[in-house]
Amino acid sequence: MDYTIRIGGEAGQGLQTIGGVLARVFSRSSFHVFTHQDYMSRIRGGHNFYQIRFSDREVSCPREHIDILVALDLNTIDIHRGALREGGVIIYDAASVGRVFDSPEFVDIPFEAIAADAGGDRIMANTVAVGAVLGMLGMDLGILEGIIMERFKKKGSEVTGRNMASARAGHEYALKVCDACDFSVPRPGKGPFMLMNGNDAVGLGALMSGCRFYAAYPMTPSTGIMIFLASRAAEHGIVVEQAEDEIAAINMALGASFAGVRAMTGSSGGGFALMVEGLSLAAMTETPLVAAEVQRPGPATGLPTRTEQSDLLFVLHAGHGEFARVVLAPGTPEQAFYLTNKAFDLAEKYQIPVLILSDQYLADSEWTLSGLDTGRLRNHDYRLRGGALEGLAGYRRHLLTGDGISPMAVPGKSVHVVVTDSDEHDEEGHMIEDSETRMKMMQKRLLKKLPMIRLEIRPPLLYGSDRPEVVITGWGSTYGVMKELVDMLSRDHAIAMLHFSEIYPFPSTEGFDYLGVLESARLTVCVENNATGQFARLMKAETGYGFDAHINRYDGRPFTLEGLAGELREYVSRL
Amino acid sequence: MDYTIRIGGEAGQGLQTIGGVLARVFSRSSFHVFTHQDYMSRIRGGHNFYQIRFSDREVSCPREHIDILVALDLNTIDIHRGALREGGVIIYDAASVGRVFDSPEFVDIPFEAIAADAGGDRIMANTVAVGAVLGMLGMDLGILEGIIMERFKKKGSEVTGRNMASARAGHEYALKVCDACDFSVPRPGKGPFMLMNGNDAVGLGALMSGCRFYAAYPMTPSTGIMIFLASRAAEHGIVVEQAEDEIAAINMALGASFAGVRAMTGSSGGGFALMVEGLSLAAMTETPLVAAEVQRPGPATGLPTRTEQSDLLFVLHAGHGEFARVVLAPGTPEQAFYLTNKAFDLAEKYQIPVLILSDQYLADSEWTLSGLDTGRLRNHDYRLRGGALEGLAGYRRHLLTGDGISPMAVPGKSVHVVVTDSDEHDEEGHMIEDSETRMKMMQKRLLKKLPMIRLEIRPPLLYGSDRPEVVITGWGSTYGVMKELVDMLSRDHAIAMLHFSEIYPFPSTEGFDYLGVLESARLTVCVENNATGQFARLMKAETGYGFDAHINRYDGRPFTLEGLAGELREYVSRL
Amino acid sequence: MSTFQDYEGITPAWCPGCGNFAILKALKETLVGLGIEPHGITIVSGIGQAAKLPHYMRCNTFNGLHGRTLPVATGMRLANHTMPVIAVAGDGDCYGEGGNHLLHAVRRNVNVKLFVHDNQVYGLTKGQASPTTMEGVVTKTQPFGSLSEPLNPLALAVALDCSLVARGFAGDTDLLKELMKEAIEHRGFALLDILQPCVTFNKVNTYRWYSERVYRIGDDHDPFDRTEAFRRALEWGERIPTGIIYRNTRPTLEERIPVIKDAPLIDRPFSVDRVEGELQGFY
Amino acid sequence: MSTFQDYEGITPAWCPGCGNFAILKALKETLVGLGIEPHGITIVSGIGQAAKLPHYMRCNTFNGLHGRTLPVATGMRLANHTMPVIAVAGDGDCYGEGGNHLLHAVRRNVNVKLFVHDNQVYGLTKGQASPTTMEGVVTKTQPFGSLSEPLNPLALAVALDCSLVARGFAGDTDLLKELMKEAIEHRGFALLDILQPCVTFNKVNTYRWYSERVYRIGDDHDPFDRTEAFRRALEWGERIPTGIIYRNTRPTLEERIPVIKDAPLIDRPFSVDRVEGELQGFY
Ligand SMILES: Cc1ncc(C[n+]2csc(CCOP(=O)(O)OP(=O)(O)O)c2C)c(N)n1
Ligand SMILES: Cc1ncc(C[n+]2csc(CCOP(=O)(O)OP(=O)(O)O)c2C)c(N)n1
Ligand code: SF4
Ligand code: SF4
Ligand SMILES: [Mg+2]
Ligand SMILES: [Mg+2]
Repeated sequence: MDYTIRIGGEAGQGLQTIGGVLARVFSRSSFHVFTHQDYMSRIRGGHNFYQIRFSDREVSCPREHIDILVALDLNTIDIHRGALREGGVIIYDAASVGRVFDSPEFVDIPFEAIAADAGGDRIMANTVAVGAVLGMLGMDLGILEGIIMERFKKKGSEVTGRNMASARAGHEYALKVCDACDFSVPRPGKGPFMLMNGNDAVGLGALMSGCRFYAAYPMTPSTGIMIFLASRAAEHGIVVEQAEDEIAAINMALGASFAGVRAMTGSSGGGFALMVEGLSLAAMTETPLVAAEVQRPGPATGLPTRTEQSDLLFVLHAGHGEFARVVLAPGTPEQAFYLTNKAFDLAEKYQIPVLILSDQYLADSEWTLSGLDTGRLRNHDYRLRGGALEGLAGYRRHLLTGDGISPMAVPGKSVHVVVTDSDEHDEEGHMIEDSETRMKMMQKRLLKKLPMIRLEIRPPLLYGSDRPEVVITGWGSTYGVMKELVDMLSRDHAIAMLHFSEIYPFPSTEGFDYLGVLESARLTVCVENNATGQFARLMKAETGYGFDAHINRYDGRPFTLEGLAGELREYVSRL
Repeated sequence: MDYTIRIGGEAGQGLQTIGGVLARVFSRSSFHVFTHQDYMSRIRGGHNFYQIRFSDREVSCPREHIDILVALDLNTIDIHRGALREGGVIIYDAASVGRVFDSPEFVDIPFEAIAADAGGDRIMANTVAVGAVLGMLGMDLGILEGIIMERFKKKGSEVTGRNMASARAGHEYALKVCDACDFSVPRPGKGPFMLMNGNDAVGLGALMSGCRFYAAYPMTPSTGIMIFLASRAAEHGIVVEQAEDEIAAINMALGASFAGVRAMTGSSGGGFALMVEGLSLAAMTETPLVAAEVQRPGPATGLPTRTEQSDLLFVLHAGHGEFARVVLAPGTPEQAFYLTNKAFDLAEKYQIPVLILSDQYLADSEWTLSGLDTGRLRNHDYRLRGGALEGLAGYRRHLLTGDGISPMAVPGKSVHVVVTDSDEHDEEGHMIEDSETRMKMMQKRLLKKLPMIRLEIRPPLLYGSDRPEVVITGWGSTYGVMKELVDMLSRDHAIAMLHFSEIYPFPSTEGFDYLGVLESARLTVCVENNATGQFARLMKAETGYGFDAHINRYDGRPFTLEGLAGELREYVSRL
Repeated sequence: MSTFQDYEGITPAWCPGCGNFAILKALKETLVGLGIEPHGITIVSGIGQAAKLPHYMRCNTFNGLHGRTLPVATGMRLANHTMPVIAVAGDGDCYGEGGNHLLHAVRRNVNVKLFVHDNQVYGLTKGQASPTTMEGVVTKTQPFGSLSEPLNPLALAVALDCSLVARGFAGDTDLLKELMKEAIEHRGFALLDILQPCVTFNKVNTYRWYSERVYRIGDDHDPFDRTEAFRRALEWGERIPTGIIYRNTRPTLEERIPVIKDAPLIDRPFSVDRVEGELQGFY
Repeated sequence: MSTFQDYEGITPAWCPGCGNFAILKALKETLVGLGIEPHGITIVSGIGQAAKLPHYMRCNTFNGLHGRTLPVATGMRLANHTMPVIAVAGDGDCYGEGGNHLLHAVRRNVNVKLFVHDNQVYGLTKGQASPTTMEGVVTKTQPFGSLSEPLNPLALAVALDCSLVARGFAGDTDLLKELMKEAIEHRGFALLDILQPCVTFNKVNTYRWYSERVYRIGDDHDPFDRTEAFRRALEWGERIPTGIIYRNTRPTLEERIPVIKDAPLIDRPFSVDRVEGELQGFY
């Protein structure tokens, strides 16, 4: 069983509410869920949709065919009708969309009228819709009722009651009118699951890594991270500061980090572009910093609410001068959670900037997870404070040590002074100009640290055949669609996915000879959500390896399973 | 004959004046001259030097050994004494440095006392020094007198007269005390030469390409370009605007360019970092832009007055999203002049940002040139104005054409409106979100233009043996030192230099199979003034070719001929 | 002569009821009233709901980056000071991200007209506090309420000796049109801050809230008196003045640059011959 | 207790006679006078001659980027509001490159003390006009003279309701020390603009020029009166007021954030156990 529900309508009609609640009902019902969103850069009107795929097996990407279309306006019907699979159903409120459709796939459910009958207003029409979808699927209302109770607790029993009534009325109505519906929803085994999107996963990862300070300037699609942390600020003691611009944001984070706490910033490409000088500052002053870059299609403002993987090489080379950095590109919310923790750990351990490269697709997609293991988190405090500091006879912030890592003291926690400088400096942190000190500091910051950091980087993940003839390679948010593609094609082909989520320093082949895997395959394809194949270029620069073929998408939309399968088959068929 | 004069002292003592005047005397005397500067990031005190090499043959880099050291303070003697070649001379004013040296290489010339005798003040002591150096070299004073006349014309005949007298007194004194000097300065043939540094060459190139607007924020070592253009503003009708920050600078340049003039900005790494978002804007709006990035050692503030080639990959990937750009990296002032013109031509022809990558070493080094050929300049006006516009029935700024280049109208010069947008847009310039238009625009801006631009890029220069066993490869400002190295070693080895000055789009091998040259050599070495070998990495990504060896210098100083020769010999000796 | 229809653009994507509609209409009417034709004016904007405005009309447009409106406008004026340039910005755009440019555009007194749609909120990014958000307003990124004192753009502009300083209100389009006209006809930089209800995200400063407070500045106010102007600019809360707060007669940047005295840069012909003499200086 | 020697740093690379020496000395003496120890204070600076100051003394130092002093200082204070933070900047640094941060640091009223060495010129980059350069001053990049109206930092700060606004002069170190002390002891953001002769590049605003004009503000001035403060801030030219121009008692940013009420962030222990409960919300 593998169903897709698409809810379409205008911005402001409450698609996210309907979709969000439905997705939660499914995840609590122990189904695997994958949701994603397609929205315009506007607040009201236009056309948006929210899509939910749920199944009793793992799902990790959207499909093109829809089983149930919930159409909140006429436009939705026009645009998405063609994607309905045979036997699928379109539910709509004829009265409110202003037209009646006769074809058998249409089911008219008067959301607004039902809501009104149940004593509710227009907003509750959305609750009616949720109830109706569950009714059509033959699912009962228990879990939804629980969710309604939680959500409306604060608003009092009357509102809760009216929502309950609306849900029930929608449910009943659907059961009544849709006896032709042929959905069969089994009761799956394990669960319930967590349901989480990429932005929340980064936020949660930061929270669970002891992040104490987050400064940012709002920018779609990265704002969710800030909102997550702000919503937890009071309870867990985090300061979330909305900066006047992105330059301020990164510099505030550096100030906080220097002062002694774990600090982070985040933005999308255009905002990150403004942080580039600050990134170089982090490196020069050896101030730990975590920065999330949630990509959207560029150049410039581009398509602000859509997706692309087009900032990889930018982020990799951002900042003047040469310095060590780490770039992590999670493929799933689960990876986003653990890699955010890794980002904080590496940033502090090596006193470097670490970048988390996400994108709108990952940021706004929800996945089900069977759980998160906090035991896997690394939360070591690498700073010198209290006791550790007292013993020191002298202290130099940029002491030259064997491994290039200097002791990092918290200012004010001892009689020592902590000095750093954006100019080239000596061990004490004071500006210098001589050749010898310069070289020592470059060796320390860059040439010594980088090989050590490289040892921390995990190799790419090989999924599928372990002696594959066909290898599809990708990074970041294409993980899910590539994985399902492997599942789909593995009956007919020895196929595997090679997925990179820890990108720089580029993983060595020592632990796992992934180059060997590529070289012994008959067809290797690099799949990227960009126009120029940036990862492929990086691979070439790092290893000299060139892929046989490239599949690129750069229209601002994510790959779909069917679309990607179609493109890959063209190459495979030529083998 | 090949002499090196080094003038050392504190900031503020007038090294640049002494050095500048001497260099000009030599270039007017038809010698080949190469000067460079080594200065600290301070206004007074510390230690700086100015070095002049002059010869009857071409010179293009500094040497380590000095023939004449002009020591304006004690410190200079301490630091540079060791670099004096046997038979060399140190001239100093024992009274003002406060110590007398007995060794035979020391020649005490009481600059200040002589100046005072000649009716001059402390500043004229520098004129005495210039006269003295010329005296020691056995050169006459005619040319110097001409220069003094020009320089002090505005200050009146009295000042001119006292300077003349000072120069003569210094000259006489030196002739008198230094009869042991064994300098022999022949009278060379061709000349006089032009004498020009890299910053002025870029400025002159801009001026001669019809640049009408330059906006920048001061930043060493790029400020010279702004100063050059500002000094010509009134005469040639250029507006030079000092912006409040670099973000404003690039956006002002874009505003001016959109309005219809050739516009430019410039900075060094840290300032350029702030322009990164604007660069992406230039690309998205297809607004022609030329930007100079005059590198200095990073990260962050780094070594503000020193040199490095460490921003190549940064500049190449700067900006979010994917777009076409050109990166040019001149190796000499002459190249800087012609490439600046090429930058303006390409920027306007393809409506893209073009970057000129220079560095402190090139910016502040003066070279002699036998002349500049304005006939080689390309100055086509690609904009639609007046007549061309009137005929148009309709006008769309981002019209989809066969080659991706849309007609670029000057706003206000017809009844048509000119519209552009940093969002993805349609042909008219209005924001869109649909997949199809997005793809067409990406194809237009990036995928169609880039291959065309690549055809404009000239292959690297091969200098030396045309079937070399040893190839040293480099880019930008290492040109001169590599060239002399080839000259130096070519008696014993089949050696050549491969120099890249047009770096991106990466030159194709069609016209000149430079990869073939590299592959058939026994030793290939990539020489870079940075720590990580950025060009070598680019070469790998573009061609898959990896060099046999790398010579890198990253202490903020340029390569010297002797230093580089030493390092290369180590590799060559192992052949 | 132009007509309202000449200024017809693509369909606005603003929320129904948004204060931006009234501002858009007022602007079109003002331009028609002044007899300006679409190709005879350029609008520069950044990113935000306000910044979408030029798409919803028809004229030369450079819709650039968030916060970078004024430098682009400045570059335009220096290249071609015969083209009137209006900069349209949001409060976040102009007082937040672009704050530095505002300071220096005012100092330069470049002849640009800045119309700020001041809805006291970040509209396009869904409701975060902007520099003009009132203290205490809770949002998803200001969980403890906005903690900063709101920026007073008028007081700021007076302190910078801005050449024309005014406030309009989207609910009083007659005055708004007058102010737009004044600004466009004024010689020098003009800041027109326009109170603009955001019906979706700003639940505090609603049409009603503004309507109950705004009043038109009377004839008793002398806009040339800087200290008085400052005092007036500080008024906010129970009563909010609209109209012209401050003005002076400083020369514009464009007037001061000798290079463009005779003709704008765009009309200055170029040929290498004219500059060839510069080579001589290097010998 | 600290001594002057405790604050001994590396040898200044400033020009002989530079006004910065007096400011440095005044600052050291003020800190000693206040009994603050080097490890008990942090100086943040940017890039410029002024910004080199912390190297010439001894204390916690973050010498960051040109123009970015205040955001770094803000981050520090939010992480550890038990550590006093002084931001030292040049006029270019703070009113040019960093202008936007000034606006918003003042609005936040973060408890940072901003000391601006205002030499009315870009010193370190060799003499270009700065935002406070007087009109008409010719430099290599202002061939027609500086064409912008100089920024009046005090009027600007008053307009932003800055919690303490003062002007000092490097030639009057007694007053300067008093003002530094006032600023450090003040609860809230303080802007202290210090007139600092640049003997190398500023040939207009010399020691003498300043000395002939500055006067100490008398007791008759009520620094709590904002309009009066504005009027006083506008005074420039024949007479230049020094002393405290304006002050108010706004609460600081740090006081308003409930999260750091009990202890600074740096003292807040972390363990995963405390946050583990958050996982539940995702089921
Ligand atoms: C550099 C950069 N940072 C952030 C954004 C995201 N962004 C777009 S509009 C906006 C703020 C909108 O507020 P305002 O300027 O007040 O305009 P409004 O939508 O309220 O009219 C932001 C933060 C961006 N586009 N670019
Ligand atoms: C981003 C950036 N832009 C430009 C510079 C170059 N720069 C260094 S100091 C300075 C200005 C110095 O003037 P000011 O801030 O007034 O300090 P002063 O030297 O006069 O004390 C400039 C432009 C820089 N370091 N970084
Ligand atoms: S969000 Fe607010 S400002 Fe934006 S269009 Fe809607 S009502 Fe207008
Ligand atoms: S240049 Fe001016 S500000 Fe800088 S040290 Fe010299 S005198 Fe002081
Ligand atoms: Mg707004
Ligand atoms: Mg200054």
